[in-house]
Amino acid sequence: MSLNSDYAKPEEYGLADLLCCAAAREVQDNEVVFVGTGLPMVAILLAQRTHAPNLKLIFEAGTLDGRPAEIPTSVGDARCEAGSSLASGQYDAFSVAQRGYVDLGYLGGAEVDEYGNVNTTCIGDYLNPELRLTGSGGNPDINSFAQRTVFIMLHEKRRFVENVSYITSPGWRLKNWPTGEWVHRREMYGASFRGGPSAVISTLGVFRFAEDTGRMYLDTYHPGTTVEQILEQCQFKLDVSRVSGETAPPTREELHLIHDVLDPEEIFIPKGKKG
Amino acid sequence: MSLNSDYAKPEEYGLADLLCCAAAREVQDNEVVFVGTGLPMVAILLAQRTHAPNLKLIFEAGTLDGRPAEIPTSVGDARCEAGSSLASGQYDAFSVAQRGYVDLGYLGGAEVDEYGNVNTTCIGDYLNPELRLTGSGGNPDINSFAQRTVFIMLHEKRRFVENVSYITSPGWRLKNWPTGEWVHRREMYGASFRGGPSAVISTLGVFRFAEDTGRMYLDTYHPGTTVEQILEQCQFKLDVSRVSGETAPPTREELHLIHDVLDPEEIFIPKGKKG
Amino acid sequence: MKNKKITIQEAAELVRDGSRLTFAGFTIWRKPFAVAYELIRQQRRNLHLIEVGGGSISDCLIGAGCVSVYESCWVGHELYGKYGANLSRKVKNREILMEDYSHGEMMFRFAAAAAGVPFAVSQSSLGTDIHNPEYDMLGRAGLRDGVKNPRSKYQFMDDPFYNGGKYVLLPAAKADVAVLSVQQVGEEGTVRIEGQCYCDPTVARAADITIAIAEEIVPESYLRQDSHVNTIPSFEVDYIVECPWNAHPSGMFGRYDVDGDFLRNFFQQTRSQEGFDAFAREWIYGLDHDSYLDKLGVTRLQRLRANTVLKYSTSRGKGK
Amino acid sequence: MKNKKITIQEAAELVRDGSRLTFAGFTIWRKPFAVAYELIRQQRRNLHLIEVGGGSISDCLIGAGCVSVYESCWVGHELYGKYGANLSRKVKNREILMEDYSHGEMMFRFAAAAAGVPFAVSQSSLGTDIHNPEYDMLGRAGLRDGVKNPRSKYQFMDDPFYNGGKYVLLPAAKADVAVLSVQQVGEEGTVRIEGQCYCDPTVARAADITIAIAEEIVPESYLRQDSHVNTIPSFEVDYIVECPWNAHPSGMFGRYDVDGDFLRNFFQQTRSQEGFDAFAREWIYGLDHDSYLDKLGVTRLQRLRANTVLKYSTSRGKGK
Repeated sequence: MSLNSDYAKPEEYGLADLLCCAAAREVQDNEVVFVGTGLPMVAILLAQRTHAPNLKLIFEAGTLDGRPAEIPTSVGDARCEAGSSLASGQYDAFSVAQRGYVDLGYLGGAEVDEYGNVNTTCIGDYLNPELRLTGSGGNPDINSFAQRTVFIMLHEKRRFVENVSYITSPGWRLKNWPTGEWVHRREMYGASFRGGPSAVISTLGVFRFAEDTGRMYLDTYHPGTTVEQILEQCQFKLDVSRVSGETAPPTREELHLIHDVLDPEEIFIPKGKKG
Repeated sequence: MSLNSDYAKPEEYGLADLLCCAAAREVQDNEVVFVGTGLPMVAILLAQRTHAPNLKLIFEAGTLDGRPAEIPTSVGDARCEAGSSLASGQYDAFSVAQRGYVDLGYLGGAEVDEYGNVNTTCIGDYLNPELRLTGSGGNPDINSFAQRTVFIMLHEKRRFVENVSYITSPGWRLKNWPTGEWVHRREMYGASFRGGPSAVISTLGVFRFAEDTGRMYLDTYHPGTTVEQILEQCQFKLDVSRVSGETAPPTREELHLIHDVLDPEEIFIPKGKKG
Repeated sequence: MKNKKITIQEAAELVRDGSRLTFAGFTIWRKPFAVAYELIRQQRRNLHLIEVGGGSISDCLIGAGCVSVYESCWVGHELYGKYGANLSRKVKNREILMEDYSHGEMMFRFAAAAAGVPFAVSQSSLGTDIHNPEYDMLGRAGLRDGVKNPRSKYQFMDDPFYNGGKYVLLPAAKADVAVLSVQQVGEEGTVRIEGQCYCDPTVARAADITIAIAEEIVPESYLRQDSHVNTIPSFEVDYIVECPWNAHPSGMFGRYDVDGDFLRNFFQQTRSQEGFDAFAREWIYGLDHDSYLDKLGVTRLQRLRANTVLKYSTSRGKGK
Repeated sequence: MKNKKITIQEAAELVRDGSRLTFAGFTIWRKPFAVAYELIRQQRRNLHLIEVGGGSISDCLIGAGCVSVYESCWVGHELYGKYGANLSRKVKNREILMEDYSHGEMMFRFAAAAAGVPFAVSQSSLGTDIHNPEYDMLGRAGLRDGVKNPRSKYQFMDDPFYNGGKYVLLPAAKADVAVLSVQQVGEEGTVRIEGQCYCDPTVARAADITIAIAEEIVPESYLRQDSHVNTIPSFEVDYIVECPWNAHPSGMFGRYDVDGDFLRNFFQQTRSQEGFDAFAREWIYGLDHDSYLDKLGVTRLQRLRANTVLKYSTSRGKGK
C-alpha cells in the first residue's frame, strides 16, 4: 500500500476519488475479487495498477481474471475480455464463487442495517412498495459465497436504518426461514460458513463489523466529516468506540491513475471537486 | 431404407456385416443418436451415409453432431471432432441426454435378461466375482435417458440369462431400491419415463420387447440360424410367437461402404466371411 | 435437412400469448431487441418472462404491456438508467406479478433445466427475504400448478452427505421459448459466440424452442472446422434468423457497442406510461427492423461499430 | 507473481500416500502417464483414485499397487484391451476396494463439487444394481466418515417441484489432487484445450490442488488474446509442468495418436501380477520421462504424431 506516499490536499480530490481509493485499499495482492459495475470497477483497476498487480478479477457476466485496458461500463461490456484468462458466462462466475475461490466481493446497496444486511430490491413494504429498485442481481450470491465483502454506499439517514425494507443481501444477522427468527450468519451457513460483510465505505466514513457480534462500528471518518455528523446520519445506534482516525486521502499517483489512465472520460468518477 | 435393393449373397458377407447393417436400420433420419465405441460406430456412420444423412451423432466423450471422415477407434478419439457442431465434454453429452434430446442409444453388454436388463460390470456374485468387467461406463446413463436403446451382443446361452449377475443398465423390469422389489420401468421413472430398450441385435437374431410387459420376443432370425437354435441359446423361455422372418442381409452398397469407405483397415469389421 | 431459417416476424409469432419466454444475453449486451419490438408490434399479451437476468429489453417489453408475470432478479440499464422504470411502475400499480430470485439462483435454475433435472441446490441467499415465504408471489396468486410453475418457490434441505448445513433447493426454470442474439449461426443451427457467452448455452438447452437471431448466417461447414470454439450445438437451435444490428440498442462483442444515448433517453422518457407510449410510437410502431435502422442513421451506427481488433468501439463516450 | 512451474517429479510428490487423486482426460486420451509412472517410481501407496472415468492409466497405477480404493465407473483400454486386467485381478483377490457408479453419475458428482454444492440430482441408473445398498463398498468397509467420503453412497428423493417422480441424489466427488494432461498452458495457469475437453474443466475446478501437465508452456499473453477459446482460468490451476509426450501411450488431439501397440501389449502382458511387474521393470522403474521417450524411439513417436490439419495421425492402423 502507498499510504505513506504523497497525499493529495483536500482541494485536489473529490469524494468519489476518496471512496475509490479507500475501496482499492481493501484488497490484497493475489486475491480473487468479484466486482460489480461502477465505482468498484475503477477501485479494483486502481488496485491492480498499484499495490495488487496480481489480483484476479472476476466479473459476474463471465470474465475470469481480466485486465481491461479501458474501463468497462458494465460487467457485460466487451471491454471486460481484454487480457482475461477466460471469457465465459454467469454459470462459471457463480460456480467459481460458490466453490470458494473468491476472497473479496465489491457491492453496492440502497439501504444497510447495523448487521450489514443490504437492500437493493425495493423501498417500503415489498408487497406494496413505494419504489421498486433493480432487484438483487448477483448481490446476495457474491455476498453468500465470498470470504468478505465490501459495500460502497451513499450515506443518508434514510439509508442507514434499523431494519432494511427487504433483506436482499445477507449480513451478519439473518432470518432463518421459513420461521424467520433472527440467527447469526455463522449459524445460518453452518459448516459452509466462510465470512461476510467486512466493510461499508460510505460517503461519510469507513465502517467495519465486530468479529463476534457482527455489529457495525465506525473505523474512519472521511476528511471534513465528524463522528457526530456520522452518528446523526444513522437510524441505529452506531458503535463509535473503535474509531481509528481519519480516512486516508488519495495520493497524487492514485489521482493520476484514476483520471488520466482509468477513467479519463469521467464515466464513473468526475474530475476534481465536482464529485 | 434400402431393404429392397441389391442384397448380397451369404458368401459375400460376414456376421459382423450383418449385425452392422441390422443396427444401422434401427435409426431413422433426423434422429439424435448416442453411440458407443465399436461396431455401433460403424453402423451409425453407415446409416449416416445411406438412409439417415441428417441424423445427429453424439459421442459420450463430448462430441455433438459429428461427421467423422475416418472411423474413430473410441469416442474420445481425435477423429470424432471432424465435421462436428460442438466438441465439448461428458457434462454436455450427458446433460443433453438427460434433458431429453436423445432418440436412440446404441450399447453393448455381456449379459442380458428377458426384460432387457444388461450387465457389463462383473460375472458372478458382485461381492465375490468370477470376473470383473469394465464396469458401467455410460451404459446406464444413455439407457436411462434415451427414448429407445439398441443393444448389440454376442449370443451365447451363458449371456441370455434368467437373471443377470448385476443389473448395470436398466431394462423394462427393475429393482426399486432400497427395498429391491421388482417394478416396471414405467413405474420406476414416473413422470419422466421416456422409453427403454427397443431391440437386441445378437449374433443369432433381432429381438424386441413387448410394449406392455417389456418381455423380449424374437423378431427375426439371422440367415443360417433357426428359431430352435435361438431358443436353445436362451436360459429364459423366449417368446417366439411374433417372429416376422429372416433378418435382411446387407446390400452390396452397404458392404462397399463398410469395407471400402468406413472401415478399410478392418478396425472393427473384418472383411468377407472372416467375422 | 430441415430449413431452420425464418424472419424476425415469424420468430415473434413463435411466442404466443401466455408463453413462457426467456432472453439470453446480459443486461444491455446481446439482447434481441428486434424480436422484442416485433412482439410489441404484434401486441403479444400475458407473457411469463422468465430470465437469468433482465435489462433494458425486459423493461421495454414490460412497458408495452406484453408481460403479466416477470420472474428474474434484476432490471436496469446499467450506467444509463438506475432501475427499470416500467417494471417499477407496473409493480407499484400491481399491473404485473414479480417473482424475485437472486441472479445466481436464476442461473442455477436454468442450469438445472438444461441438465434435465427438477432442481438445483445452492447456498446462495440463505437468510434473505428472497426466501421469505410471504413473498412467494406466484404462490399468493395461486399459480403454482406443478407443471411449468413449480409447486413451491424453493425448499430447504440439510446436506445429507457432508454435514455441510442448510441448503436451498431451487426449481428448474421452464421456458417455452428462448431467444438469443449472437454473432454467428450456421444454416444447421450451430452457434458461435465470441467474447463472454453469458447464459446463452444454458438457456438454449433449457428452453423447449430455441431461436438464434444472428448478425450473420455463415456456412455451417466453416463453423464445423473448429468445433471446439463453437458455443451451441446445431440440434439445440430450432430456428435461425439473420438480422444485422438485431441487438441495438444493446451491444455485441466484436460487432457494436451499447447505444448509451438511446438507453439513457429510454430510461428518462419511459418513467411514465405516457412517455413509454410516445417512445413506442416513435421507435416501434409503424416501423420494421430496416426502417428502424434507417431512422437511427448510418452515422450513429457507424459510431457504435466495434474496432475489429479491440472488439469494442473507440468512439464510445458517456454519450451526449 | 507466484511461480507455478514444477517438474514431473515434484508434481508426483504433491500426491501423498492416502491422497484422493483424480485424472482428467478420457479412457485412452490425454491421460498424464508421465505422472502416473512417476507415482509408481516413488512407490505411492493407499491412493483413493476417484475419476469421472478410468482407463489405461488407472489400470497401470492399480497394477503397481498404488491404489487401495477405486471409485469410478469404467476401466479398460477401448479397442486395445477389453477390460482392466489389473483392476479385475485385484478386485477378485480383494486387494482393492471398488466403488461403482455410472459414468454420468461420476460426471455429475464432479460437476456438483466444481459448483461448490454437496450433491447432484439425476435420474440416471434408477433401478440398477449401482443403487443396490448391499453393494455400497465404502459403507461396508466403514469408511463413510462424512468428510471426504460422503455419509451415504446416494439418497433417493421424489421431485418436490414438478411431480416428476423418483430421483437420486449423488454426493459431490471430493479430490485432493487433479492431474490434467493438456496441449497448452500459460505461465500463469491458463489452459487451452483443443478438441474435446472431456471432464477437464470440471475436474480442475472441483479438486483442491490442480496440476496441468502440458505439451508446452506458452506465453500467457498469447492465450489471453482470445480468452473465449481458453478452457480453464489461471487461478484454478495451482501448478504447471511442461512435458512433451506426457500422455503417451494415450493420445492427444492435434498432437499425437494413441499408441495402440503399446496398450495392446500392456493389456496382454499385465493380465498377471508377474506380467505387470515385468512391464514395470521394462517401462517404468529405472527410467525417467526422457529415457522413456528415448526407449520408445523417434520412429515410433513420429508415426504417432498428428497431422497438423487433420489433428490425428495418418499412419494409424490397427497396430500389429
